[in-house]
Amino acid sequence: MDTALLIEKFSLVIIVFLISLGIAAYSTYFERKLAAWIQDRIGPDRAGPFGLLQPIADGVKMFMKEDFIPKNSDKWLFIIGPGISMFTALITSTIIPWGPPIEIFGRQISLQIADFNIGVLFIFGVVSIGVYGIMIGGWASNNKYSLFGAIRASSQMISYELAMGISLITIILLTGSLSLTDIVKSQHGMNWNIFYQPVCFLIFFICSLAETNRAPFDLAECESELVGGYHTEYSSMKLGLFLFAEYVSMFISSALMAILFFGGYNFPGMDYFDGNTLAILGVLAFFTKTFLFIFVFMWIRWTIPRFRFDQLMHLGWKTLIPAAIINMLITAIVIAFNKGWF
Amino acid sequence: MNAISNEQVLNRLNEFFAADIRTSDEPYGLLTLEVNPSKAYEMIDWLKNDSVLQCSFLTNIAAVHYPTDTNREIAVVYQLHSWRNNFRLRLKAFLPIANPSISSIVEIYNGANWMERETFDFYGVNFTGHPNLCRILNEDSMDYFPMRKEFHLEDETREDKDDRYFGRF
Amino acid sequence: MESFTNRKKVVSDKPMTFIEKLYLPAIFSGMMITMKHILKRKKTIKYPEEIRVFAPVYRGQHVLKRDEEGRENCTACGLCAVACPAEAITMVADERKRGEENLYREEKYASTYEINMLRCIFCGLCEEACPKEAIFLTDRIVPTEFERADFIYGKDKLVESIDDRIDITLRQNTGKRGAI
Amino acid sequence: MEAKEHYKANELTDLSKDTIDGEIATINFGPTHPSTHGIFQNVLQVDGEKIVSAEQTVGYIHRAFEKLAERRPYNQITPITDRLNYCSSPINNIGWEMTVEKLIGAEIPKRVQYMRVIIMELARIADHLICDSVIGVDAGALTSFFYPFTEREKIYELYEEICGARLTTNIGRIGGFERDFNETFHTKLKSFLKTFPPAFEEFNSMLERNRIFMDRTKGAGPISAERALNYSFTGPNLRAAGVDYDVRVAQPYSSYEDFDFNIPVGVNGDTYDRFMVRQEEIRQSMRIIQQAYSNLPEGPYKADLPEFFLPPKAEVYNQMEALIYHFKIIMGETHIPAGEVYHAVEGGNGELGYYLISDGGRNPYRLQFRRPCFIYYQAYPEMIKGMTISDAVLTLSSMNVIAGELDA
Amino acid sequence: MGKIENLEVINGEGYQLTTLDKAIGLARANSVWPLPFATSCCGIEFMATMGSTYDMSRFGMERMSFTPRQADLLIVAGTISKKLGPVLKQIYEQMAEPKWVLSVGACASSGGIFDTYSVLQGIDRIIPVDVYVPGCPPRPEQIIDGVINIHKLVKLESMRRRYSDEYKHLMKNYQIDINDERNK
Repeated sequence: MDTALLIEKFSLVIIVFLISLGIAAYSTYFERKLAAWIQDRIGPDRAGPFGLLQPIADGVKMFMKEDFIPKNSDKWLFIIGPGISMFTALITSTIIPWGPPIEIFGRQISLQIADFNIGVLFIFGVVSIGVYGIMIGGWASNNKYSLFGAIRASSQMISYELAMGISLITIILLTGSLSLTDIVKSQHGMNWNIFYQPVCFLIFFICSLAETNRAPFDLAECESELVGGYHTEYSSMKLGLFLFAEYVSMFISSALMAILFFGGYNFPGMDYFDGNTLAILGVLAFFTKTFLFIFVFMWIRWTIPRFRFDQLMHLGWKTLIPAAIINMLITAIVIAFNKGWF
Repeated sequence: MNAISNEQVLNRLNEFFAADIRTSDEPYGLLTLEVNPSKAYEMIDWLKNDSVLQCSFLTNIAAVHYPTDTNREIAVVYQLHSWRNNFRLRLKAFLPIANPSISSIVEIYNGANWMERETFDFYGVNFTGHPNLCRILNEDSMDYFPMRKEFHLEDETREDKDDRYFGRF
Repeated sequence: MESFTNRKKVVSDKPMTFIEKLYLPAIFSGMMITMKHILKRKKTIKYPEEIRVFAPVYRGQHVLKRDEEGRENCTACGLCAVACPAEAITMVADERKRGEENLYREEKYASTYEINMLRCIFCGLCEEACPKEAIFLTDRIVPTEFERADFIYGKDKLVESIDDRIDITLRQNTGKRGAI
Repeated sequence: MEAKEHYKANELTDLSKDTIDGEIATINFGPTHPSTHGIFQNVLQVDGEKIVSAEQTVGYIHRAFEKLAERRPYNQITPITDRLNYCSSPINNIGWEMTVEKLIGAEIPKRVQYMRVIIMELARIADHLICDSVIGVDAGALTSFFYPFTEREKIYELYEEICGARLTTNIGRIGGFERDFNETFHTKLKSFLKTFPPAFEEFNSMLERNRIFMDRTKGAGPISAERALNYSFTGPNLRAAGVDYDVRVAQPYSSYEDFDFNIPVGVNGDTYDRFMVRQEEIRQSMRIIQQAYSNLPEGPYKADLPEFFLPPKAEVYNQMEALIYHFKIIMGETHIPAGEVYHAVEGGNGELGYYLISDGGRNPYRLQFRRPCFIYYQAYPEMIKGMTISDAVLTLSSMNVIAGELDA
Repeated sequence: MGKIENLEVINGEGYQLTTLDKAIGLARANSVWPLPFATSCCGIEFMATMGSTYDMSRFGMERMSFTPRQADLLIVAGTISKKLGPVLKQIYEQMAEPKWVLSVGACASSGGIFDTYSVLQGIDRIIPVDVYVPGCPPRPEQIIDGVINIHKLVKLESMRRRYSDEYKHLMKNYQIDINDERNK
């Protein structure tokens, strides 16, 4: 194996890992600030300038807090739960194409840890493991609120994954590939999928909200009903992992939306640039889009009320899945017409 | 919405319950009747369904402790309200403290449930026929009825007050 | 149910229109409202740095006033203690000795005057009860403490110091019981 | 019932099924559950998410108000009433003062009555704002908590100008107010009248016609008018069930007969109706305040009651008679007639009644508060039976159960 | 603030806090997650403190932890009756170390106006209280003052407070077993 490739990939892994964590940490800060602004407040401003050290303070505090395991809980599962959540949230970042290839020391480096040719399937595979973290954690806590949260989370994820998957088939039909790299490449310039598939985007967006357990689908942990939901019994860094995983997966979902529908690192007028300039601008474009989605996620959370559990199921099974299927059929027919199959 | 005068109400009641109304009074314009405790249930039931009076709303149930009135120490006070005729009516039933027992009116008004439990909690009035007559506000382990006049209000365990200053020798 | 009055107004019988059934319009209009608030000026008062103006009649920490010559007004009549619903005021009366005329205005004074600030509910009844203009509530807030014992405010904390008088004229001039 | 059908349409499982096939779990809501907004306990028996039965435990902040009132002179009871329904303390204060005034047969000047109306309606707005914002929070719209609270702060400022406190106001005295409305109050009230309606409508528009919110609240915890009456409901919760009973109209006090306002009523008595009724009541309260304020008569801010209303301080120092009254009032030595009075006001949650028995002594012989919360909260298990846990939470917050009033 | 020095002695580590301790204290002080045990009137003022005008989130405190496991600061706001006392104690025991208690308002601190048979005359009879806030209810300013005082304590609190003898002694006085597994 090529040592240079190993080093390259290893440093990329570290960088992506750190960036994901950093963005997740600062998402918490940004969420608090945004919530405050929406609510006519100013938000955290004591820890460091403008409260910028707030996430670090939170992290340190959680690290130093007493870590205990309830007596009647299943000890190992209790520990594994948050681990799975965090692991699955982070592992998705491996196949995200962060930008166009960059050239360092004469090497062409692709800004993607691994380019699977089944990237989309990989994401679905990993995300569906993610629910186990919540489920195991909630079940192991031996607390009824946790159990309710876990059950809600798992049934919600299963239902919404279906609609999400079906809606994505249209994108795969359009591109003709399961690889994220190909999907991004096919959206060169302003040739973004959103212009062809707005309905599909809407479905995907709603499902992402549900998949990441964000409002208005935050039933698994809704404070007013289930106290803390699946993490009621968790304290210290285990709780931190759960909370972190939520933000990481929000980041990844936003990145996915940028890739699938908004052209990833493509931006209008990209043909005028090449080489490393293009790479840097591409990365910037990608992150701008991602942050925009993170902002929308938060904006929604602080605006609208949440669903009731049965209404959530109702929306998932009776509205989103049929809509996704119809959308898929129409797209398939249109594509077939264009290719002259009929 | 024409109000009935207290006199008319009393006359109407006297037609049916003349023997059970012991005294009647009108403090501050509110007709107050002292009734035979054993007939209280029947009267309230009748008042609710009577087509003329339509006294169909139970405002509250309270009890009062008169330690000096021998054999009628505890008064249970029912306040009824007729929205149709816009008059209020107060029924009092005096009970001996040795056996303060009166029929529960939960069957007539579901809302009486907690009011009766509260009255039991405070005064120990035994509402016979109540589905779940137990303490409601105080701890179950409490062994007295705190609103009776002979019991102290103050918490005996506080340390930051000097009883001498507040007339509690 | 038939109505008892002619003022009835049914408020919740509007059926959902088709547009409302689509979820999105209401969500968007809600999001527009919140967006408007993001851009608005913030209403927060950063407390320890900025201090909100209290009403002059605010019922905060008590003060035992001195008169113009610096003598304590309180004559230990005990009315404030009687008027206190929380029974937070205790006092011991003492007779003014010769040579103390510059300290106490009346022949009787309170040698001990204690308010238990943890019991106090700041209802202002003591201020009303005082016939000697001795006790007033002020618009200062009572500081928080670490120990319970620190909340027994004796004369050292209650009586205003001669050099640092507490101005309560604003409070008296707000029309309280026709003080003007 | 329409509400039930609506509910069924939103439900995947069939609610009419009486037999329970699953296992029944017990969950404890409270005493410190975030949905209780106070301290009381609901033990729910649930089959999945469906509630099979519920039982409440109350009394966690029982403070023995009624016993306390038997040990305090009349003027010291006002601060105690503050703590009944602490979201709208001025209504409790003024209701109590009016009870005593009724007992002693005092004649209250028109200006005082109008001032009281203004203060009480402000308090009603403050009370309903809390309840409605909390419904929003429990439905998940966290921001809807903050906008009304900013408006509440303005009401607090208004209280503060008159009485010097924000929440537990101890406002007013037997016979009137402790001071007249001052200049700052007038300015602030005028600006409040101008700025509040748009801010309120903005808050309203975030929830009122939002389908998510409507779906959540419609059909949640309904109660029919007959059942509500049987449970002695009063106030917004009863009006939501469609009964237009309001103490302010049925038995007007403090000149409420002078004002033109509507009684908002709902249809199904569910959470949405309760929310809507409260929202409309806020608008009606604004109307009343506007009418009362623009017609505020001239005159004294207190009744001529030398035996009960403390004389001006200046007179206390100079006039023997005033000094004697001052001491008599504070020591509670004034003549109080023996008798029994029931007086009811329309509190934030319904008919707030004071049943006062006086034996002529310094303290009331017996004072019973008719606390609307305590009475209607007992219907809660019936209302949430067959609903989901989420509905139970919303029903609870829309019933506006205030722990202070519940447990007294 | 003469009391802080004394409290530092109670913490057992002496006057010399290490740099690490200081950093941790600083971090903790900026991230105190409150558990609002709001029972009555003070709860409404506490809500006002959370509201836009006062905004407790400036201190990094907007995340309410209604589950005791995750909370650092128990804010007891409102009357605690004798019936509720055991519940409060249980909540306190369930909280993870390090934990602090802020007693807001007259009722929680001393019983206040309610010197009655059913009200606990001060929560310091069942759990240790770090800071008392007077007032009935306190203004939001006072609650924030209390929180700032809590912060002062938190900054001085050493990492190992749980194992110090003084702390064990204090807990023993309150009959709280710190080695208990604390199951619900």
